[in-house]
Amino acid sequence: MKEISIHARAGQGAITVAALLGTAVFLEGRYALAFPHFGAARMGAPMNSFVRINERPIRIRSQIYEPDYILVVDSTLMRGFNVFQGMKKGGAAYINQPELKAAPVQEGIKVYSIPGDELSSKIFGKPMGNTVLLGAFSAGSGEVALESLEKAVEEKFPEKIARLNKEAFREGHNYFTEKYAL
Amino acid sequence: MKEISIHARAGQGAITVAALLGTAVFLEGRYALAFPHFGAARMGAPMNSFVRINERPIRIRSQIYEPDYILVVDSTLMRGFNVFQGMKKGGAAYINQPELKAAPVQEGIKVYSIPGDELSSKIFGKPMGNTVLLGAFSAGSGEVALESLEKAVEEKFPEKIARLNKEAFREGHNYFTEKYAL
Amino acid sequence: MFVKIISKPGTTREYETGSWRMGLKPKFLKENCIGCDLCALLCPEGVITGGEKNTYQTDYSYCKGCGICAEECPEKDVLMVKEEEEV
Amino acid sequence: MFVKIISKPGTTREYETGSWRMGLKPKFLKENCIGCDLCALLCPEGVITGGEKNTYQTDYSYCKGCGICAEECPEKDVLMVKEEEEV
Amino acid sequence: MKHFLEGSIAVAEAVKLCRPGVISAYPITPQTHIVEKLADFVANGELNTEFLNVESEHSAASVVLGSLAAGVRSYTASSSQGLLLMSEVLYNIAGLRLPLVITCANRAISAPLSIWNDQQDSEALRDAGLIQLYVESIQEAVDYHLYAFRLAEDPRVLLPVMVCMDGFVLTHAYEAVDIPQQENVDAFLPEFKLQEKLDTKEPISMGVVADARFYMETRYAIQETMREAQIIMKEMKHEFEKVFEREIYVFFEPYCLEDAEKVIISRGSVAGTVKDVVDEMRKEGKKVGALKLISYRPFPAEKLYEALKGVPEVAVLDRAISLGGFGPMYTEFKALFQGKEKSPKVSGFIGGLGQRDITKDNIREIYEKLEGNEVSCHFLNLNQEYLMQARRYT
Amino acid sequence: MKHFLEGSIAVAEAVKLCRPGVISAYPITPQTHIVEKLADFVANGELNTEFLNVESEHSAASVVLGSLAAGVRSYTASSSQGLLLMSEVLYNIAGLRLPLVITCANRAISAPLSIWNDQQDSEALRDAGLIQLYVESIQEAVDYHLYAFRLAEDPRVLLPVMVCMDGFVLTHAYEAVDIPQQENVDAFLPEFKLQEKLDTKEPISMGVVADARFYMETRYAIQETMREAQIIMKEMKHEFEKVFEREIYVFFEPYCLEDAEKVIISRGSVAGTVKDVVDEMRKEGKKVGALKLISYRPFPAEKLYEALKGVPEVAVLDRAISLGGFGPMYTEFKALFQGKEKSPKVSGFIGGLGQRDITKDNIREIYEKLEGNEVSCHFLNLNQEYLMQARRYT
Amino acid sequence: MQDRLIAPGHAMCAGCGQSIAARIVVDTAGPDTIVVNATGCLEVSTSLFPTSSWEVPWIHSLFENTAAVAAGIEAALKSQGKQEEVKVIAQAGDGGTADIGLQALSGMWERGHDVLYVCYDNAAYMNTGVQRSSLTPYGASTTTSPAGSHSMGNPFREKDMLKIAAAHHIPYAASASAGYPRDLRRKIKKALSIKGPKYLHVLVPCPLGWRHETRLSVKLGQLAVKTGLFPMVEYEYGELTSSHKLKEVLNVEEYLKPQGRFAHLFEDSAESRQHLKRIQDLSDYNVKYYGLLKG
Amino acid sequence: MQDRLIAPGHAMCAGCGQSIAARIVVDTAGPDTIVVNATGCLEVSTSLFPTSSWEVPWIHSLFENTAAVAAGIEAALKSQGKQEEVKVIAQAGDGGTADIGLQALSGMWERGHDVLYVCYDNAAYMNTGVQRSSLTPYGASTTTSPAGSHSMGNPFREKDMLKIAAAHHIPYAASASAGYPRDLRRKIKKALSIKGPKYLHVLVPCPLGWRHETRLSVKLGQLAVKTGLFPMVEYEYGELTSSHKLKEVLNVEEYLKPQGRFAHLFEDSAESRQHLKRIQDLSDYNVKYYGLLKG
Ligand SMILES: Cc1ncc(C[n+]2csc(CCOP(=O)(O)OP(=O)(O)O)c2C)c(N)n1
Ligand SMILES: Cc1ncc(C[n+]2csc(CCOP(=O)(O)OP(=O)(O)O)c2C)c(N)n1
Ligand code: SF4
Ligand code: SF4
Ligand code: SF4
Ligand code: SF4
Ligand code: SF4
Ligand code: SF4
Ligand SMILES: [Mg+2]
Ligand SMILES: [Mg+2]
Repeated sequence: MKEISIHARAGQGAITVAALLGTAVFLEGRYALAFPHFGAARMGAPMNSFVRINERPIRIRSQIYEPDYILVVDSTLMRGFNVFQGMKKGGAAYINQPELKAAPVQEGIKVYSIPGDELSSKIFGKPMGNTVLLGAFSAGSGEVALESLEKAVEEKFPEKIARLNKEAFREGHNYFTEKYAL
Repeated sequence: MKEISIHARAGQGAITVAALLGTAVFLEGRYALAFPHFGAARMGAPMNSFVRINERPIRIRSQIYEPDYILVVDSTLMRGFNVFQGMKKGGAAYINQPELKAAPVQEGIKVYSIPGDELSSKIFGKPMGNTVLLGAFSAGSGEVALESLEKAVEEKFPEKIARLNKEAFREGHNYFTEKYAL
Repeated sequence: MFVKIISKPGTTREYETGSWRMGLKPKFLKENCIGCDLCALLCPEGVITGGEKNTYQTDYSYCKGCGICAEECPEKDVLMVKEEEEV
Repeated sequence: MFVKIISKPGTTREYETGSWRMGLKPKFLKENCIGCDLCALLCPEGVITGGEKNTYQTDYSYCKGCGICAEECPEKDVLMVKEEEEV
Repeated sequence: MKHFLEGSIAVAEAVKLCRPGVISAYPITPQTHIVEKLADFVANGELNTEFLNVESEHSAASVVLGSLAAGVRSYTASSSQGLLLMSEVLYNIAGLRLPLVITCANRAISAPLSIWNDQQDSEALRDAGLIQLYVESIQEAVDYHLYAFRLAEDPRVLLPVMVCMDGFVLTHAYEAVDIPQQENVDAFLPEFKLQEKLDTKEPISMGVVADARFYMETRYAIQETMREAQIIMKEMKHEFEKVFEREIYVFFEPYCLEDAEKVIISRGSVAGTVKDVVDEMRKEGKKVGALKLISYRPFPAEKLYEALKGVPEVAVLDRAISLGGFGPMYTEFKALFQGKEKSPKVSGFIGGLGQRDITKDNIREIYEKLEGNEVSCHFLNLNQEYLMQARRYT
Repeated sequence: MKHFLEGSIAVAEAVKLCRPGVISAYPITPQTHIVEKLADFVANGELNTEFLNVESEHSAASVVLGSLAAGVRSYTASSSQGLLLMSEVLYNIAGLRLPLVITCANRAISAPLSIWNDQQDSEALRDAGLIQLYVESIQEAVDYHLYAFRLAEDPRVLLPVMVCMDGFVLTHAYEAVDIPQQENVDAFLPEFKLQEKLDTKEPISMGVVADARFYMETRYAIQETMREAQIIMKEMKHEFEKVFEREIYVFFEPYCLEDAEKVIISRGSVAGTVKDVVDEMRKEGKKVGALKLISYRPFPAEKLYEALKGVPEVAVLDRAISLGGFGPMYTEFKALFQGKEKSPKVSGFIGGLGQRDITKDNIREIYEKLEGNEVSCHFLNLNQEYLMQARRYT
Repeated sequence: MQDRLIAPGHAMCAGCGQSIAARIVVDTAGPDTIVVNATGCLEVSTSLFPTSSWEVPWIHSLFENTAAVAAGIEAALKSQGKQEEVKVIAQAGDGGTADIGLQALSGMWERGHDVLYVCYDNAAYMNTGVQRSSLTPYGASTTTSPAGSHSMGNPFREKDMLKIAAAHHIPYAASASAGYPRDLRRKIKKALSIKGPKYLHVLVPCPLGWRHETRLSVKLGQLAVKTGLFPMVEYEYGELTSSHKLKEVLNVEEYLKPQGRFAHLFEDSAESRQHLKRIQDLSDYNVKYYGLLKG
Repeated sequence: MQDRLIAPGHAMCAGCGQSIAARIVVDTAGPDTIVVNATGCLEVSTSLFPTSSWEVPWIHSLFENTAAVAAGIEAALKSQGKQEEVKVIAQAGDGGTADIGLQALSGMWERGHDVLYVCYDNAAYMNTGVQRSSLTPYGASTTTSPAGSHSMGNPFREKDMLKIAAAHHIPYAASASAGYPRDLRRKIKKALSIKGPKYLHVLVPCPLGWRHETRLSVKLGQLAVKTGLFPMVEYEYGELTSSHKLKEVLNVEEYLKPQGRFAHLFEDSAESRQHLKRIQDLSDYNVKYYGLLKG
């Protein structure tokens, strides 16, 4: 089982990201559980969401304390808050932040900066980095196929929005492949 | 233990009668429990109340099914309703009704007609037979002394009302003594 | 299991509340009645019936003796009388 | 046993909500300010302070960047600028 | 001094003696006489209190919540529907640790509508964090009200206390009762003082939000307090007895338990009938006994075990039922014995719902039934004829 | 067909498939998403129902009371404070024998305010005459809603059914769930029909007054129905499985019970964590097992005894507490074994109040604790530091 | 003669004004009516199992939820396509209406349900023994606002239910009295001819609670109107459209004197006189506000 | 500058109109004030244990009982002889006021408690995610009255809370807006100078629920007034005593357009136009009824 924690601000779609990722995994015939951190957050306040991925049905519903991956949708969250807390050794962090901007170094954890806002701005006309981030995650982790993410977004969203997001996935995927791939 | 059931119409003071009798017994240093039949009766509807008298503290709080005595404050209640139901053999009934008006005959039960309304009208200017009835009960049963009833009414009521009721007790007491006493 | 706890319509008729009267009952004189129907409209028990003038009457099985019919009859054609009185 | 479940006054100050700003922050130009106090009255966070004209400022530790001060300043003396910009 | 009083009047006298600063209630049978008498005291200058007639029980409870939070001794009373309607507020009061004293004039719950007595209503609040004391007689009603104020307000407790008295059976009955002197009550009950309250001199915030990091401890604290309260209750019993020169039980009353082979556990006014039957049957040479539970919350499990551990046959007589489960007291007594060294046969009886009378014969029936197989939920005094004709589906 | 859906959305889909004629609810976290989705269906013509936004939970429950009495299938949902506020109405609905289906998105009760999950709210209604089914997963949430309508409306039952699903943990989580076809649901769930209803063609009076002569039998009838319902539930399970080609448990789910020496009893979403731990510990060679209770009312005491009677050590994990007593489920399980031939050691644990997380480690802790002395009310995962600093009196 | 839809044998007190009004209401509505009744005198006295006085489908649920239950029934009728055939009447006492049931009623109004709501205002919680409600008039002695050495009875003026109803902009809101049965009948008919929420506030003298002779219930229902203390008016969509005019306004004492609940106001004291004066002021206000005087 | 009695660090959304109004209310009232807060955005966002934003004594009990808790506090102050020193303010959202808390509020008014009750009207249940309340305006899309193929959003007009308050004949009832902070401050001062129950209804734009840009919260608070949709008026003892006059009345679209909750009304369809027209009618009614136009 793999556990993913997604950090964002309320209103930035942390739960949408989790649901999309879960749906993609589900469409691959595997098992996923996506859930928000249960808080009463207002727009702008930090919040997070979680995804579990497994080859077998997932029964455990407690919170995630030791994620394998983290996705940080809003890098400003990292001021004063340790998003890496509890991460498994060997895990990976995908952070939406400008290219090469002081990617924080973490022992035993791979940290990838993905310029999601920049890349998405080109697509949506405004910074909405989370699907870019998912694309990168797909490329970097291999936990979910790009095609599955695309199918997921097709299922969940109206056509136009789906198209743009698919583009965003690809941007993220490509970026990661070009930038970090072995 | 002696058990008394008082029949009246809501508004005719069945519970006052029970409370007065109980108070009188209490003032004699004995034990009493007085309680209404628990119903949602409106003015004019039949209802009743109960008194238990004992030399020891009374703990039983169930209803009274087999009274030793009954006091019928309103004889019209007897149309279509058997006030004598369950009465103990050897018990006595005190009925507020015009003198000698067809006192119903009951096997093993002494039935006394007390013209409470007539006697009380003279005192109160209107028929309020229940204290007269209590006076007669005191005379007939010996369960409570006339003086105790008088003290009870003094304790419970303002002076003037107390005075009238004391008169009513006496009227009832005298009536019974003259009419029925051995 | 289910015990019925619904009541059938109009079944309070089994309680004959006429016994509630405390000494007085209405007497419909049927002399000056104009058939205005007011007594029937006002009777709290809804037991005054009639149609033509001088036909109004009550059902003593239910009449509680409130005296409203007598009080309100515009022709004073209803009187409250002692319970014992023949009507 | 009793666990405290009351809060002490004014203790939310420990949450520095300045981090909530999403890209923009107000800049008090202090050029045409007339000291009308409107921005201070309206700031939802209550963190704009000032007295004389051209003295108004906000506390960026809490300012959420809503833009109301800029929108409402009658003298257009407050601007919303990029977070990165020096103020 | 002793008087021959109606239960409700006696309770009103007791409450008056405790000098509440705010009283608020909403009328509901059979609670009405208590509150009416208090209104009367106020109208005649015998009691100096803010008396608020409000528009619902929800508000009655909320008013006293507010007045307690502002630091004033407060009182309310209700029954049945009213208690359910204010239940959200009562949980809240307990959670806020406010020392309300509330009288429950026990009454059945609708539908069908019943204004008559059983104990389903206070049962519905057994989780809420209220201390619940059940009384048998009018004297106990008076005594436990005095006791309740002191207990609720003890700084080690600070929980609402509900005094439960059977509707009609106690509220509307008259008997001799000793109403204590004001100076004794004043000696027993200290002035009202809350350490944490709404005070402009020392502002605090009450009724805050507790997320997953903090909520659970607040429940633990109440649960702990319920445990600790048992020590305090004992302490307070002695003080009560000293001041009022009258003995009281505070957890339960044992009756002929020593050598009893069959024991009926009951609660509230029916206990008197049980004791009468015990006396009768003892005369007949039968080794029967009884236990009257007074403190239902805290549930004094260990003390009860100690009292009952030698008894081979126990019957629990509930005047409420957890529909689809069992009698609530029955369940708790069963649980109490489970896994214990000495575990009697425990049978459950349901009686007196909607004020179906419980007679001496019924009590005898229970003692007799104890000889047969264990029963879990035997209804006393059912009208079989009505059941037969009314049974529609099977 | 399977979809990856949020729990609330899945429940809304299930309710929609049952074609209620009237829906009325009042918003409260975490129930909101269910009702919002239903509103959305109506706004988009996907569901033809009278959808009423009312001014309180008391009225939401009252609206569906009225619509049911008039003979129309009805639905509502609530949580926590809302459930308490409508509790008077829910007792009333049960007493009127109206087949409401209600979802409880389980949430803690204030004060302090907590919007987070535990099961104190539905516990507060365990006496009320509602059937209560607790679900573990989103799939179960869907299935038991379908099942609930059928069960409630069976003319042999006619009681409200409450489906309890953990707030947030289930209502706000996404997972794969099979949403059945409309024709299957139509095959499973007969048209709504009440024999006794408000109908000008055949006037009757509902909600009448029952005095001491009649009230008690109405409670007995509900209690009997709860017993009989267990037969019907089994029957209906088979029908469900036939129509939907999916197995369901209706009373409880046994997990590795056969040879288990230590068993944890739980309810709702935490059961999954327990099962995971069972698997892990089994791998380590430990003979552990689990039982997930689904039907809390009716409480299937005999069936549970049969399932558990060989087990030497049982832990009951409550996510609610009867303050001053014990965990409510714990009490009922203790009671269930008391006096039985085989009576395990039963320990009580309180966990997850106000959504304090229950982790796999906590579950292990429970299994381990079973080796020691019996505990009756052990709180899991308390923050000792907070307790120390916050403890003010002792 | 119309069918009588409330059977005799009910247990309302002799001379009860509420019995009079309720009978007129249901009889006028006719048999195609579902009645929802709040807890209270009328409900308790007409529905003791196994009997009922009601000849129409009738339901009682609780004290405070009458309007909401009625709304649910109306919704069900809509769902069944029967909303044109069947009328829904919700009825409650003053307590069930202006106090504990006000919120549900306000919600029902706001959502525009096609329900006629009737409030039988006997000015106190009678069923439970004459406790003060928010419709108890100023100065009346009740069991929870008793007159006494430190009290002149109820210290508050009544809630202005009709204005509150009108403030909801509902199609029809009117006041009526058991003293004017034909006016009452007219208003019921009018109300039932209108779609949407209707509110009828009926003053119903209560011999038990007001402590007057039973025969006077109708008279007092008139005197309340004639002294200006109870204006009979109609509002449509929030606007006042009619008021029952008076040739002359009687002194409030004519209304108060026959009632035991006001007896303390007639003790010879400055305080009593002051209270009487305040009651007269209320009448004066009404007369002026509603223009009650003819011509 | 006055003391600030709500500390920053609270969790209200950026640009929240309710934050603005609440701060003005408490700051104007000053430190000798006890505040009772209903459940809702303001409460949840300012009191997460172990913190609080409140510098004055503050209590939250439940969603629906705010007015009753305040009444209890007022009674306690009386009992302590502190009623002259300490003010009591009860505050709640539109849901806590006009829906679930209405009954307690009505009771508090009726009993004449010396409490200022403030309703922060953001026109929906915001704290729980933008569900319809009885103060949601006609046509607004919310999560429980969503616009859709079969729905044009909320089908009901708002409850007229101010009129309902006025119908209780309380000493002071007024409407105000976060768009007019100085007017709001004046009304608070005025209210607090009066003994007895006071009601202040404050319109507080909510960027989250209304779906407008955060910077526009104050603007929209003004536009609601300027389009005649939200009249700012004052009632004393039930009588209208003032209204905020307009030089011109803006077309309602100026108010509606910036708000996402009304977006569906601007789709090009006959139905949309008809709904817009109805909203304009509401404005016309207000302008006429309250005489909003200057001169
Ligand atoms: C929640 C709740 N609280 C209190 C009661 C008790 N109760 C029943 S009827 C009633 C008074 C009814 O007064 P009103 O509505 O004026 O009707 P009336 O009896 O005067 O006709 C009361 C207080 C109840 N049934 N339910
Ligand atoms: C009895 C009860 N029902 C429902 C809720 C859930 N709830 C809490 S706040 C809220 C909405 C508040 O809306 P409003 O009063 O308008 O205040 P806002 O959040 O919009 O400022 C709701 C529905 C509750 N806490 N209690
Ligand atoms: S006295 Fe009253 S009850 Fe009898 S007929 Fe006349 S009006 Fe009817
Ligand atoms: S009120 Fe008099 S006149 Fe009119 S119908 Fe009756 S008896 Fe005849
Ligand atoms: S942007 Fe908003 S929060 Fe920041 S200072 Fe301006 S008004 Fe205050
Ligand atoms: S609003 Fe503008 S002009 Fe007024 S004080 Fe603020 S910055 Fe100065
Ligand atoms: S108490 Fe009053 S309202 Fe009730 S039945 Fe008697 S007279 Fe009628
Ligand atoms: S949801 Fe609206 S009212 Fe609530 S804090 Fe956010 S902006 Fe303010
Ligand atoms: Mg009334
Ligand atoms: Mg709101």
